Amino acid sequence: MSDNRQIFTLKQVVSSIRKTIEERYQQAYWVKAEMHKLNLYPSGHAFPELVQKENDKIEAQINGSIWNHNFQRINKKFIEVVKEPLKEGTTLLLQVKVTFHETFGLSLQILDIDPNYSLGELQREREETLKRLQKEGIINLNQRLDFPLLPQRIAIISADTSKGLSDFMKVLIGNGWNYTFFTMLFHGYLQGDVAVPSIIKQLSLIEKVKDHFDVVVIVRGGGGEVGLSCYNNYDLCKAIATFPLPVLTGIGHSTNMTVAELVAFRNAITPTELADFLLQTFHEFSVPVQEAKKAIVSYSNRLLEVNKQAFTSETKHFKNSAQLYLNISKNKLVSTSQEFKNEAKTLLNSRRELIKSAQKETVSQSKRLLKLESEKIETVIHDLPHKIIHPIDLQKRNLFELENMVRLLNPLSVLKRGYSITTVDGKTINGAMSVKAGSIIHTKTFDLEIESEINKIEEYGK
Amino acid sequence: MANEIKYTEAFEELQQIVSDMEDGEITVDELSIKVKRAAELIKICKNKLTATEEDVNLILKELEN
Amino acid sequence: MANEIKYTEAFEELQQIVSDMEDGEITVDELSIKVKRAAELIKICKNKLTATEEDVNLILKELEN
Amino acid sequence: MANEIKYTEAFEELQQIVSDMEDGEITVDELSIKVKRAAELIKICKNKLTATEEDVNLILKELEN
Amino acid sequence: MANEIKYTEAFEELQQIVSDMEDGEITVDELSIKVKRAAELIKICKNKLTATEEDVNLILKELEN
Amino acid sequence: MANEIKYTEAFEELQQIVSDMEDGEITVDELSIKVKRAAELIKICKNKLTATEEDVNLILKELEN
Amino acid sequence: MANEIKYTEAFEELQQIVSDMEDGEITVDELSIKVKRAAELIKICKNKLTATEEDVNLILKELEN
Repeated sequence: MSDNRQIFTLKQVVSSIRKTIEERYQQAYWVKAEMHKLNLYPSGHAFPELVQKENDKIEAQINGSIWNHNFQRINKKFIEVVKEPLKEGTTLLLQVKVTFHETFGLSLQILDIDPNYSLGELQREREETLKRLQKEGIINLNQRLDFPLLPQRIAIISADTSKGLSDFMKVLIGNGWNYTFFTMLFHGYLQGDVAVPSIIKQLSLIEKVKDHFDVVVIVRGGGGEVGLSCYNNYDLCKAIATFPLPVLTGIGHSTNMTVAELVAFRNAITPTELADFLLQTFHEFSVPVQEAKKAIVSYSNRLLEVNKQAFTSETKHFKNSAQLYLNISKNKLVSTSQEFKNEAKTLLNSRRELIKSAQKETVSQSKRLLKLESEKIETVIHDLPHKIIHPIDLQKRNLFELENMVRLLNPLSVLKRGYSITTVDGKTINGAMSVKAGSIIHTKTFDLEIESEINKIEEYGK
Repeated sequence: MANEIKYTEAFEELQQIVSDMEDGEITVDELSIKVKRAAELIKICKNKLTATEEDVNLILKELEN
Repeated sequence: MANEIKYTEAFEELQQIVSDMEDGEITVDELSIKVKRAAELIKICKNKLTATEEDVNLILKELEN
Repeated sequence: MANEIKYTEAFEELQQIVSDMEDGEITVDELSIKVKRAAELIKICKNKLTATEEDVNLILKELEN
Repeated sequence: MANEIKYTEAFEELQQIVSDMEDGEITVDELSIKVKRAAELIKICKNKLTATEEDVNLILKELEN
Repeated sequence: MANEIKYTEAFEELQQIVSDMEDGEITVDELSIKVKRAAELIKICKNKLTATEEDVNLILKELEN
Repeated sequence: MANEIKYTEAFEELQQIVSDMEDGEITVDELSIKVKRAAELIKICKNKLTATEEDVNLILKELEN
């Protein structure tokens, strides 16, 4: 060991380190790190453990420090924006300055935390939960349950001191219609990280006795709007979505709806509103029942009235029809009788007419016949003289003709005109042979007979 | 006796005589005789006709009434 | 005896006579007789007609009543 | 006996007579007899008609009451 | 016995008689009988109608009460 | 037994009878029987209507309380 | 438990009855029975609104197990 060794005091070394680091890291940096532990001290200072994990293995670790005045400021701003307190185990975006303290050693002094980064992280968790529930196909399961006609038996998950519970109960019990509910409180924490296991546990209890209940309500109120990010937790949301009874939520906030509220059968903004909804379902049952009574009264009366009227008019109709039928039958009989009488008379009259005309015809035909014959006779009488005169005249004419002929042929009348007849031996001369000269001839005239002798005979044309 | 002969026979005989005379086959002597007979027959016929006509007229006149 | 002949026969005989006369089938000798017969037949027919008419009229008059 | 004949037969016979007369199928000789028969038939028919009419009227009068 | 016949049958028979009369299918000889039958049928129908009317009126009067 | 028939059936049968009467599908012979039956049906319907009305009113009155 | 089904069914049955009546699908014959049944159903529903039978102790005991 030589004495020329330079011996530094610890303080000198540490101071030197501090000086070096201070020189080297003068600026502040934005660092993304998981706040493993917050380690808030009563003094108001906090010394969070910051880590970086890779597959659950710590790859880097360093302590942080937030001084009292910084912490107050940072925390207030964070809650304002994120609506959640700073939470261990979450990754934060930190503005840090590397500091080295002689006694406390190396640490990152946290000057600020970006709340918007955390808000984004929360949003991411919400999206993831939604996406997962959707992917698993359970996101609508609770909403697809049949809602009971009357949600009368209610399992309530709430904190027994909560104002939300009392608001809820006040509305239910104080209803003015005597609607009766059966409620049973299943005590649980309803905000912050503890809420997730607490609510899941109560749900599992209720499931054991689910036959005694119609619905589950989760009510919360009066606790402000901070610490509701637990309602985006996948496990809790899954428990609600897959619960066998309809789950109704009334956790009282006005900002972005949580996944739990989205998957619940129904969400009301406040417990009072939820209670009103339940009363409304009772109304929806009660009113139709009331109206059914009225309807039945009026329809019964109407049915009876309609049937009475139909019956009365049918009865009247029947009476009229019977009378009408009888009248028609009577009229038909009367008219047929009348027709019969007329026909009988017509028949007799027509026969009488036939006889009359036959009689007339007999008379006229007889007369015609007689007249005809008589005319024939008259014709004969008229014609007879002419017919008779005819042969007589004919004979007269014939006779006259013959008489004329006789007159013409009488030879005496020829001789009277100077002619004579010469004969020889008592015969008329006929040719040269019958006479010769010397013969004696006799000549007859009208009044003389002369005897002479022939001297000469000469023939004509020789 | 002359009345015994019928009109028809008398008329036929008359016709015969006329026809004979027309044929010229009768001698003058016969002729005279024939002419005499014809005149006789003509008278007979005429008488018969007149009688018949009177008869008929009588009957017809009766018919008129 | 004349009444024994029927109207129809009488009328037919009458018509025959008329028709014979028209045809010149009656000689002058028969003429008188035929005309006499015709007159007779006409009388018969007329009488028959008159009698029948009276008969018929009587019957018809009875019918009227 | 006349009553034995039916109206229809009587009427048909009557019509036959009338029709025969119209067709000139009845001679003067038959006329009297035919007309007499027709009159008889007319009487029969008329009587039948009258009797029937009385019958009918009686029945109809009874019906009125 | 007459009551054994139904109204409908009686009325139809009556109508048949009337229609036969109209068509001239009834002779004078049958007329009396047919008229007598028709009168009988009319009486039957009238009686039936009257009886039915009394029946019906009785029932209807009872209904009023 | 009459009570065994339902109102609806009784009413329909009544309507059928009335309609048959109107259409002339009922003979005079059947009329009495049909009218009697109709009267019976009318009585049945009346009784049924009255009984139902009383029943219904009673039940509804009870419901009010 | 039996009541749970009953009131739901009662409510539906009641509405069915009302709807049937509205549609005029109920006859006079059914009316009494239907109204009686409706009254019964109304009672069941009304009771359900104002009464519940659950017992906290019973549930607590079940939770123990």
